[in-house]
Amino acid sequence: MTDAPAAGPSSATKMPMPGPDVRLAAAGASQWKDVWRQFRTHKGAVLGATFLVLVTLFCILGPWIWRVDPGDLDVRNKDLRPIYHALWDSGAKVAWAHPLGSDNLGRDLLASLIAGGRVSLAVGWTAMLLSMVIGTLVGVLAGYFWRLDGVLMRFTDLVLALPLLPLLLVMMLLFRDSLRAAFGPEMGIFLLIVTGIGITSWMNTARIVRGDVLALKEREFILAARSIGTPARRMIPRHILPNVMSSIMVSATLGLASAIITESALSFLGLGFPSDFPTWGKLLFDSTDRMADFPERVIWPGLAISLTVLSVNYIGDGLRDAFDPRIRGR
Amino acid sequence: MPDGAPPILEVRDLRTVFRLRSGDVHAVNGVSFDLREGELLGVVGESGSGKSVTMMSLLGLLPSPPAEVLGGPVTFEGKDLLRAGPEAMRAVRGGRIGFVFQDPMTSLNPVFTVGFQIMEPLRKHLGLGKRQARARAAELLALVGIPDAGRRLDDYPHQFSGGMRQRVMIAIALACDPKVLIADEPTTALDVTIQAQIIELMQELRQKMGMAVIWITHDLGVIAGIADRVIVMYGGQIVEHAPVDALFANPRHPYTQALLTTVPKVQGERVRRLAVIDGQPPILGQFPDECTFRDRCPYAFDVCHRLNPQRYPVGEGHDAACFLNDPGLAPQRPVLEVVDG
Amino acid sequence: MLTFTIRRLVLAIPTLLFIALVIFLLLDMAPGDPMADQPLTIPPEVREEMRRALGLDQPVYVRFGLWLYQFFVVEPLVVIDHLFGTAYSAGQARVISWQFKSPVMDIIVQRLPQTLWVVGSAYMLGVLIAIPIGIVSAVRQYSVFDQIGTFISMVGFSVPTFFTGVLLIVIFSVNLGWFPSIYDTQLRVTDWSSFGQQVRQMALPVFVLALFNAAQISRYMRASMLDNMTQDYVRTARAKGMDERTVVLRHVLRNSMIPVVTVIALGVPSVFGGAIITEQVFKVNGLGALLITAINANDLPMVQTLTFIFAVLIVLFNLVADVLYGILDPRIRYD
Amino acid sequence: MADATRPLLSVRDLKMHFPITAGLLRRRVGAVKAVDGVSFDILPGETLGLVGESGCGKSTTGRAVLRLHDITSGSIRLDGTEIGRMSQSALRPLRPRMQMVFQDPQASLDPRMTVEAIIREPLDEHTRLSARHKRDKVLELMDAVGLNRRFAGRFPHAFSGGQRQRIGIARALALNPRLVVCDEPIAALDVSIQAQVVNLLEDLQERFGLTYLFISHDLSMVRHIATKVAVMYLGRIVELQAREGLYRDPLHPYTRALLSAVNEPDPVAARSRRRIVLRGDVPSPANPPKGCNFCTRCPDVMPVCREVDPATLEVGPGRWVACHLHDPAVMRGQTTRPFGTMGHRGPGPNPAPLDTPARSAT
Amino acid sequence: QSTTRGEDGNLNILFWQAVSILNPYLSGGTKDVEASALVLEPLARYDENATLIPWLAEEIPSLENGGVAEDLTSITWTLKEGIVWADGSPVTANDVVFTWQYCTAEGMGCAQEGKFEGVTNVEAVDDRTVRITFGAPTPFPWVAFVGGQSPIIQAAQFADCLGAAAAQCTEANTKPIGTGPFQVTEFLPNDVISFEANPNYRDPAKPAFATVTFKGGGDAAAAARAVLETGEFDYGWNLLLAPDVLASMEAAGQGQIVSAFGTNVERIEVNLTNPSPDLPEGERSTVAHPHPFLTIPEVREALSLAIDRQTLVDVGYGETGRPTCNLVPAPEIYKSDDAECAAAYDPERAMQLLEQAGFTDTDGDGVRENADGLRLSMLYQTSTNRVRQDFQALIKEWWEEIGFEVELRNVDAAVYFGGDPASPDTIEKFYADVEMYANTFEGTDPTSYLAAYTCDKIPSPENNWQGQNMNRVCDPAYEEMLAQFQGTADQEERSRLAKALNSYLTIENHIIIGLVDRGRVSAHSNTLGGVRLNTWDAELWNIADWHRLDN
Ligand SMILES: Nc1ncnc2c1ncn2[C@@H]1O[C@H](COP(=O)(O)OP(=O)(O)OP(=O)(O)O)[C@@H](O)[C@H]1O
Ligand SMILES: Nc1ncnc2c1ncn2[C@@H]1O[C@H](COP(=O)(O)OP(=O)(O)OP(=O)(O)O)[C@@H](O)[C@H]1O
Ligand SMILES: [Mg+2]
Ligand SMILES: [Mg+2]
Repeated sequence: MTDAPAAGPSSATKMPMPGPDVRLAAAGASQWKDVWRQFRTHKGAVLGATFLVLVTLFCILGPWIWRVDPGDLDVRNKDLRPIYHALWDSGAKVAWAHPLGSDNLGRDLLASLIAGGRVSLAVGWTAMLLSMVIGTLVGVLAGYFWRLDGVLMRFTDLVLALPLLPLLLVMMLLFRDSLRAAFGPEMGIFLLIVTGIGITSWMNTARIVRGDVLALKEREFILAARSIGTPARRMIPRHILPNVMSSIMVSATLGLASAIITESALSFLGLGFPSDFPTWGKLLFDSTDRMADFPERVIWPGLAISLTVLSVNYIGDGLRDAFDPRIRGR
Repeated sequence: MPDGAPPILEVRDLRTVFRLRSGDVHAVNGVSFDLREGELLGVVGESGSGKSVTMMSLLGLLPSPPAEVLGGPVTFEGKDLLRAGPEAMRAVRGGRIGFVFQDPMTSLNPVFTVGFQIMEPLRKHLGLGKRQARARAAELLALVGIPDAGRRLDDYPHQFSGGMRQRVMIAIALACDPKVLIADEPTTALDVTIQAQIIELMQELRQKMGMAVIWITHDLGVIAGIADRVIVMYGGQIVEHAPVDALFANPRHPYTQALLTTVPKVQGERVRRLAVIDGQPPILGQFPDECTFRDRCPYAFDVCHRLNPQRYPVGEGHDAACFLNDPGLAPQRPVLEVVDG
Repeated sequence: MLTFTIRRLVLAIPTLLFIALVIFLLLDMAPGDPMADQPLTIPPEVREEMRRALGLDQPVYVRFGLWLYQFFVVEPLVVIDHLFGTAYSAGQARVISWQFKSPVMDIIVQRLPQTLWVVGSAYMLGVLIAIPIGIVSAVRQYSVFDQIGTFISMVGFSVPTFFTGVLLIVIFSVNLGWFPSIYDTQLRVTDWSSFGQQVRQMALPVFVLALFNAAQISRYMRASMLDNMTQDYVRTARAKGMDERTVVLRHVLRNSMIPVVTVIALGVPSVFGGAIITEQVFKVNGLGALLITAINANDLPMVQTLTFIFAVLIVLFNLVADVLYGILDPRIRYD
Repeated sequence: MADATRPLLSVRDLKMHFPITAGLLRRRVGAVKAVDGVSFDILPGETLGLVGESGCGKSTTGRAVLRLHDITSGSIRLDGTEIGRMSQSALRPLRPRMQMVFQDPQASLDPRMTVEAIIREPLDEHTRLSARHKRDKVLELMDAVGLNRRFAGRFPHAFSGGQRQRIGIARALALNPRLVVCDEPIAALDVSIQAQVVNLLEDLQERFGLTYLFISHDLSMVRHIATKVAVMYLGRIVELQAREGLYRDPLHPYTRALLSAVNEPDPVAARSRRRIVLRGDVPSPANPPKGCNFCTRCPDVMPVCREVDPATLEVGPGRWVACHLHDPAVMRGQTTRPFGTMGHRGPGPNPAPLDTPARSAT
Repeated sequence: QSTTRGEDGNLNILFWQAVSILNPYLSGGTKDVEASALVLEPLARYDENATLIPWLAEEIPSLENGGVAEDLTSITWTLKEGIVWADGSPVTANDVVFTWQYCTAEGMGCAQEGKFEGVTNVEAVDDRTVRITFGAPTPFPWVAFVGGQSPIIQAAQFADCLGAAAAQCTEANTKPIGTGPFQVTEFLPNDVISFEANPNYRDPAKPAFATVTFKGGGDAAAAARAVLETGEFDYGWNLLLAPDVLASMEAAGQGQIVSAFGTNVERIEVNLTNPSPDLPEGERSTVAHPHPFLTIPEVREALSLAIDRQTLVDVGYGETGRPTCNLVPAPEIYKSDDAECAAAYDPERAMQLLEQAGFTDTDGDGVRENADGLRLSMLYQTSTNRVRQDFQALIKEWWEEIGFEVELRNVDAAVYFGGDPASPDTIEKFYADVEMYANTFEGTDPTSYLAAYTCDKIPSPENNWQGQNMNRVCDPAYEEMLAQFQGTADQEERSRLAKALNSYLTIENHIIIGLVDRGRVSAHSNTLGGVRLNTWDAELWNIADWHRLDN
């Protein structure tokens, strides 16, 4: 066996090989490190990830730093303008107790933004995870077992045609009390909404994953595993799932964004969380009537939603590039 | 043999670098050669040795960024192609120089008919009208041996077999009677019997149309059958250049020699064990200052690790970039045995 | 191709029947009652009586059977009668909306024009904006244009339309007074001035929706273009001496459009679904508004019929997308 | 090791047809006859080379032999056991005896698994070794195929083509198979690397007493590695001979055409050589021509070829050919001399005991 | 004042709840009743001062003029002379009789059947005279054919629409022929209705507008914007918006807000039965299980005392609302004096009351419990509506200050008011401890309104959750008083009893905690004249008098 390791120390020093073919790069480089290295070169993605981490930290740690209860009504201090407003309008009603101002019932906008962000992000993440799980499951089963394909794809059509609102109403009717008993009122409604969004948004993922699996099934390494005698129940977790991961990740980033948006649309339609339970979408919706007089009340939540969605999208772009061997290194 | 014919294409010190986010890749490092009228110049070398990039650099076909073509000049019909404007370059491409690519399966646009794709350069370069172009396209298809050519113009590429698609590619390349045809591994993707058909076709066409051909391949067997002169590339450089007989009879670069021994034969004595070249071809992160073959070379000695050899002339129209051929260094090194091809 | 289409259509029938059943059961289970918007002063016995008049006392399967019969037999007969002046449907009960006490189909037909005008032209405009943006972003990948395009399309995608809509109204209707904030569904386009009026009243809702659609489609377009730009045949086209315009706009574009066209086709049913929020904000009162008010009023026949038509469109446009793929891509031949 | 004269693998009349369906009800309207009646034996320790053009059914044969497809008909006996009709689950315990090396070293390795996990997968499936034992075994295998142990934790994309192919070979060897089907294991490799892999396969065969079914379209490589060679054309084996016989004295016109098309790296020989250039393309296996499959391209075609399908005859010990030219019964009835351009090349003694009357007439 | 019919051109009206039908007998929805007022007219109406005025009738029948029988069992109406339908045919007593038959026909599901409760017969005495007979003495007989809910329809047009066929008469239901100032030219359900002046309207000088465009859809804010800010519409209906929002819109100067008070009260209903989900289904919120702490009067009073009604008004209604404790806030003769109660915001006193009742916060978690460990924890539900959610937030805060624990829930209005026995979220099921909504009674007579709080009107599984006694009040004393009230025709006595009944439920026992007397709010453009906002009848009752100013 004469094939000396190609990346022997001597050649490595003289021929650093940073080419598109990273095959000879640093020893032990795992694929994930590689993806990460690639991801880092995508400026937008890194910015997006940084923003997302910051926003998440802001929402998680916020209540410990800004210790105002978002539900606190301070009617005497209602309709305050944000502090910075005093810069150009010295007559504005401002107070340091409410740096971003307060709403018509005197609730603190900053505290509401933090609390709303927690809910919006939690809804986004959980609904997205749920929809990914369902989408992947359906996609993988439909793609891998051709007998299930027809049935599952028709099922996908069915769900596509289902109207979300009556579905949510039915779910509320059927499960609200038991969920409330089991998880408490807020968690219960949270679970309902998340489930509602989750089970009505997995269809695209399922289609994409199915396509990927169909293509994957033709790949030789699947054949190789079959020639070893690997049964389907191990084939899927071992070979199929890891290889559709990149598609799933990319559609996950979009899923997160659209879950946040769907939640805000639900607020518009009057479904969704109890009124004392702010979310970014609801803050935005509740303030549209007063946006001419109090633009800050729409700008902050609107900005929070947009920037989160934008950063998540950039992360998706970055991930796609990082996972795509063809673009690697470009 | 067009031995003394004047060169129509002269390439001097061509360099191509890919500037990637992860660093540079030096794909072509100072390549010089020329092509004479009517001859067939074979280019061999293993995968990644820079054969395709060299040829595409000539015509500006590389995506830029990341590719950057340096050096030159590349003189064709008195013009420096590297410094010609985009319009002039387009007139050369497809008009004066035809290109045939390796993979006939993907090199044709799947959504346009074959006829349309042949007519495109005809209308662009020769300014033919629709009717004329169509008639000429049918002629071309017939020329490359596709039966029932007139009717098949309206077929899509996927309705053709691999061999036929490659013929279509050739027809496109020949459409405007080019002076030079560059064929980048035109038969590698094809079956042996089909490969034989294409080679025969090319030879026939060359006789008929009298153009010069650059034929890229990694199959020495193909070269042996058709080429007049051969260039051997390694690591983005020309390591050996010789008339075909001289190359096979008397290879002067260790790489060429090794290459000739690794391939088993269908005739003659069956070797008990195949000779191998250990190691991998290099990918160059910088312009090589030392011999690129040194790590795989059984004869490598100290100079090889310090300097990049120039091309030493070793015979009539024959040179090799190896210090073993440097008379000045000769005493210090092991004797280069001439391996029998 | 024809047999493929027919086969898919035939297979679609049981699927759709099943979908109809599921929707029916779902709606039946949904809480709420068509009496919701009646004043609380109406005595309970009267309410009960009103419910009975709607047939709500019948068991589910009877109501579903009746709906099926009315939808698949009576309504087509009505269409035939309407076209040929016959009277096959005379005396047959049609699908009657509970809140309007008039045939569901008539109302849907009434609502269709404004939905098609507004949502449809927003979709088309979105596509028309998206494609060039996608092309340019791909050709100049990572350029300033690409970055800005990405940013704008993402903002368009992420800001809820209930906000953009109101924002535009405040700016363009209230402050500038350029466009009306309320859509006049009775406006008939007869001459240039009424056409101008129509354009003016469509401007805001169409813009809001087009921004949203363009955001998504331009992303697809860009990705598809990028995929194709690295293909071998592009190099061939360049080697033939084609100029960049031809290469991009003829060779790459044609191939990139294949997946994008199917994506566009798959999005068409959403045009008919209307845009619930935008329609409400601008009072366009198209199918989206119809659906949402019907849901709120628990008008089961209306919701059932609308969602079922939507399901039919989804299944149909799935098929259209597949067929288009076959037409656009000569490599695909069904059967 | 079992009796060296009893075939390890014995294939009889193997057929693998892929159905073509059409119409409203997806009725079956035809079949791609990818493999259409193939028979051969491989003795233990032998290498059978299977050559032919793209699409002629080589890979399908290889896969069918390992029962990666559910075969249409025929018999496959592995070491005396009939596996042609076994269910996949019944087959599972037999899998360790037969393994496969694939054409594309890139595609046949799961890009998301480390080398160690790839080589360990067969062990996970079929043995109950402890994790330590498995790891030892993996490292041993890496040694055996010449991979540095340090690379066990790397992913396939970090390797060169040749190294990847070694990983694939190590995986195939993990369960000590008797039979290894190599499906064009070198086709995707560079010339300078091909030799490395072929040498490795030869060494391993010697060391572990492996039996190979070596699929390739490279006649020169097959000549190097195989002891017996079968030539396939459009789903059939048209000729099967020991290596020496085939290369010295090819019987079937197709084999001769193939051999003549090989480019020898020798410009002098190349100039004097006469190629037999076949016209046209291989017909579609969904719609093979009537009579002999090769009749559309055969330089020596006779009227009977377009009518009657030639039988596979043993024209000498271990020399099988399916061609009317070698069928005494047919040739006797033939009035005109069929050997148009072909002529009998070289005086080489024909080892067949019964020479055909046609031949003796030359 | 205009003098010529149709000289003022087009009138644009915006109803954000769109009109779905123009037949009040098939839909009791306010928006539908309002719109039909342009076309269909009753025999008599209330004006904006709650005075009954004759409309199609010559005069209001009374005991004095003999129109009402002495024994209170019949009433006789006489039509005005020469009234014709929009198609030119005369209106006769038969049309009135037919209207009654129409609404009471079998299988009809008439939304206004309540209007004919107790009516045993309607007969045409002659062409212009109808007599309505009651089964029992009826002290307040001016119900049938009075007000926008029970107008007269044309017998000829609806002849084939009796009973179950009613819903199929699309043409009649959307383009009824009426006697009103306008007639329908185009009807797009839930979208737009176009009207034109009725050529046969009895006053030749009216209406001033030639056409009316009646647009629907959107939300209150958008409607307010279209009238007050962009001036696209002349009249916007029911603009339930926060006062500051309305005020800032009005500042744009295009239009003005009009409001008037009626009988609409936003209130909190206290559940006297136990809604606990731990109880088996069928027993939740039934009289079998009294509420653990809301049955204690001190607790209820504490709840009422902890509410700052003036703040609620400021936040939610501004000028268009006023604090109240009453269930019946108007008319003046029936209104209890609630000034003290409405102004009493006294958390200290509330806490005292809770202490008295034995509730103290022993474990320091901010929530009071009594000796048995019973925590003052409540679920507070209402419909989804921005103002209501603001109220919820405020009241929750106040209640939590005095030691309650409050969980909020808002339910989609379609479900909440839907009355679907299958849904757990209806106001009737009342699976919550307190719930908030607004209700009103029609006309000026609160009899049937107050009659709701009897034992037999308690919604329960037995009556399929029908009934309007949401609080599950069941007190013989109350019912006795009610019976007295129903049997008296004497105005003084009626007034006294009505106040007593009202006070029993509210000021005395705090079973119903009144919050805000909600005025009706609409807006019209500065160029529209003649609007007299009427809360006792249809808002558009006098549209025949509307006209364009300063053209
Ligand atoms: N678009 C590109 N971007 C980056 N690097 C490239 C690109 N194209 C080629 N290269 C690099 O340039 C070098 C030479 O490639 P080239 O294609 O010329 O090889 P070749 O001799 O034609 O090989 P083959 O026989 O495989 O065609 C290789 O290292 C390759 O990785
Ligand atoms: N799963 C399948 N379904 C239908 N047809 C198939 C399938 N697999 C292979 N075929 C067809 O069977 C024929 C033989 O294919 P096979 O892959 O065995 O050829 P091969 O000789 O291995 O060719 P290559 O050298 O290109 O690998 C081809 O025409 C192919 O299209
Ligand atoms: Mg190349
Ligand atoms: Mg194969």
